[in-house]
Amino acid sequence: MEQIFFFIFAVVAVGSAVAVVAFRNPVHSAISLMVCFFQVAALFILLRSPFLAAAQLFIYVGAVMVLFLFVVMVLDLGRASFDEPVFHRRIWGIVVVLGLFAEVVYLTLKGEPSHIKGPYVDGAMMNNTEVMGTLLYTKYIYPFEIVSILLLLALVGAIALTMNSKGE
Amino acid sequence: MSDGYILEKRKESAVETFFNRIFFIDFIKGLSLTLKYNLSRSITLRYPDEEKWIPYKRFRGQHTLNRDEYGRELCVGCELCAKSCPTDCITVIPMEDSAGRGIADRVARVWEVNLTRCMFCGLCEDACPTEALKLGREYELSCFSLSNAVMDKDRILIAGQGEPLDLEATGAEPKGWMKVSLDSIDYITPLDFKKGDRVPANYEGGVNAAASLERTEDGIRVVPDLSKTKKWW
Amino acid sequence: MVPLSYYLILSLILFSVGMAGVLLRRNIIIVLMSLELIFNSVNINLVAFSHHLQSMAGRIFVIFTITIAAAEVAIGLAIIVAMYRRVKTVYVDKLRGMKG
Amino acid sequence: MPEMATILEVLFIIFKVVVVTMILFSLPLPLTWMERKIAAHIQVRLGPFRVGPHGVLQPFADMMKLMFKEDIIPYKADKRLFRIAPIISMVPVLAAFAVVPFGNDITIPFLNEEVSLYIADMDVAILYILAITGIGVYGIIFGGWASNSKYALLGGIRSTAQMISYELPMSLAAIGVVMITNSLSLVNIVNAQQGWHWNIIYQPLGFFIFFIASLAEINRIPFDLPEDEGTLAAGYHVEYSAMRFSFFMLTEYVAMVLASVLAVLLFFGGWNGPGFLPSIVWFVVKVSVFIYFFMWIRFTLPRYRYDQLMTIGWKILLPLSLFNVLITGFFLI
Repeated sequence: MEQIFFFIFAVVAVGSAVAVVAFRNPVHSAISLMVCFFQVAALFILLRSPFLAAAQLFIYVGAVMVLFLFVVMVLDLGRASFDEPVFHRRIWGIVVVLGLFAEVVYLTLKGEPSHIKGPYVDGAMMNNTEVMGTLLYTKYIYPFEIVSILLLLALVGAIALTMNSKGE
Repeated sequence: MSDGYILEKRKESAVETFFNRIFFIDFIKGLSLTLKYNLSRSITLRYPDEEKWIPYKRFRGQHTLNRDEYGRELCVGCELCAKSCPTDCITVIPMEDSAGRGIADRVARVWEVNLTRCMFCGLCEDACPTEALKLGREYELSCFSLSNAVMDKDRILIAGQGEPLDLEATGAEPKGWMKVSLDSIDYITPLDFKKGDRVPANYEGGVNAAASLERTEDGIRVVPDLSKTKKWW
Repeated sequence: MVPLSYYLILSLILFSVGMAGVLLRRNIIIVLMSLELIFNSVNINLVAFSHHLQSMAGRIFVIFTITIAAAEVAIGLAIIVAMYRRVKTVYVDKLRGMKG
Repeated sequence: MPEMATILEVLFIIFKVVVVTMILFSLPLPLTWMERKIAAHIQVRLGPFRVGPHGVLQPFADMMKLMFKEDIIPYKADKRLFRIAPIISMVPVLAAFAVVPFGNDITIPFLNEEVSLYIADMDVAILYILAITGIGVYGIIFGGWASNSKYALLGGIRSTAQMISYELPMSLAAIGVVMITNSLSLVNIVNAQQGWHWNIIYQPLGFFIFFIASLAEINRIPFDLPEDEGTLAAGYHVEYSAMRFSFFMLTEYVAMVLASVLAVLLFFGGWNGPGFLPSIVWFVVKVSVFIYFFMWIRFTLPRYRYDQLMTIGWKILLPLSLFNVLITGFFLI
């Protein structure tokens, strides 16, 4: 049962990921990326982390993609993107990607992850939102603080970058 | 509605402003006002299905030409109405008639008013020396053809072919307001004159009467029921 | 039950697609989107390992990754907007101002 | 072969999904009638009166009209996106009801089966609802962009900015509730409010912020700038007609119901109430009061200007909601 769901999500995720790269119109790419993020959120639920799924929806789908679309719509790139030049080093790009793909497939199939304890089965760990919160505020408090400062910096930086120098 | 207009706003102190901001006083005032209106009675008339507005006596609607108590035409064709009309919508052509049709030897051969131009100011009514011309209570004047908007004497002269009317029954005043003969009218009318149920001349009016919409072969009529009335506003 | 290697392969495919997008596409907005794809493939990896190794660390890392990705997108898009105002293009091969 | 109990459970879930979806799809019928009646009476009119007694059949007439009207797609529109945009905007609000509890568990008389009045009790229900309603904005963006019309595009962009701005204070206001009940699950939140310990008593500021932000999230007056008739014709759905248009309308009404439901669940004790009525009746009564309140506000207040909207969102509500979280934390410690 779970495998069927996994394959549905995986196939849609890969298809939409390919569509992101293949579509010429950035708006269509953005939609495909949104679909892909949805599938990843669904995969997170399959992996028993509903909090991450919600966060994925919240941040990626709810905020990041809206930001993308906003920029695309404000700059009006939707129609102007059909004259994208063909890059003469495209062949090298494909070679690099395929090489990387082959290498990691080899490593994944050959290698064996150590200390696999199997998936969680008990109910206490299924609802792991509370565990995660506790960990985040005890063991990982310093990274947490650093990340929040980083977010603040990004906020200020984004505003500073997009504001005109005259201040209006 | 007692709340009226605030002509001059009282200067608020800073504390009051702060208080108002914090507790959304203006917001609550607005909400309570709309709630009051929500609970109050609606002013919409369900015209023409169920209700009809009966105007006051003083209402200036469509013209009527009246007769005296013996059925003689009061109009003497003096053309004062046509002269006084600011929009020039009245045409009067007088004639001699000594057969006793009118109260004098002179009667109107043609008396026409063009209701598309008329603005119902009532100056003609004031000018009339014999009180023949009255602006009645008729206000449903829509018609299918513009030619119907020109009212001639046949359509606005009150009926009563010579014989005196029963003044006690109709409660009519000695001069005028007897019975309107509107047989040839094809516009939408509230009063079914054929049936004879009409608003009496001395009826005070200013009420909202129950009415029914009747579809007949002649057209649509809104017939009021004067026994079921209520004050409106 | 879905084995770990399925997740790894899926994440690998997504990673390669994202990589291809970065290398092949010239539209800088789509390059940025491809970067997001790569982030996501890494996230899948982290959560899958966290699930199978019964350790919360992977999931905590995903939270950090998502946060950093959000910050990165905000800054990246701000740069794109600022750049578009100056040079009126979004194609990376036209941006050779640093090349001398 | 799965056990009988499992099959029964799955059947119950499917049954509940079908029932909830049917209710949600039919809700706009009474709600449009209600809204028009309330609008009329606030403006001292009568409202719909001709189709059926007091116009109760008017929504059905409107529905028939919308069904049989021609579905016009503008010539230069992005056809695919134009077609799916209403559905994108409709699905998230419907999906959000998957985790909404409607009442205490009830026992079905003949089967003797305990049935819970929610489809799923999710561990992160509030987060899920906030996240998935955030997706609804895509329908509006795509609808606005794909129409290839400047009014629609402006409406879409405004709506995007508005919804992103107000999602923050709304979430932070909800976090106050989460802090005092120690759970993200809506069932637990409601159960923590038993015995008149409604959260409105402990979180009045949070409720105000939540309410104002949800008004903005569901694009209702005084924050209905995306469909500002005065400046934008009709905003993002100006090019839509027939059923696609009615999907947008349906979304709006269901979103209003969702906002009322959330306000009741988070701040007004959910289905808790004096025991003489079943829990679900209390829930419906409270939600209806909120829906009336939304409509009442709509016909009381004028529309804000765009800069005022942003000022309220970022300079007033966001600091206030952070302050609310701060005091809540202070009192908890």
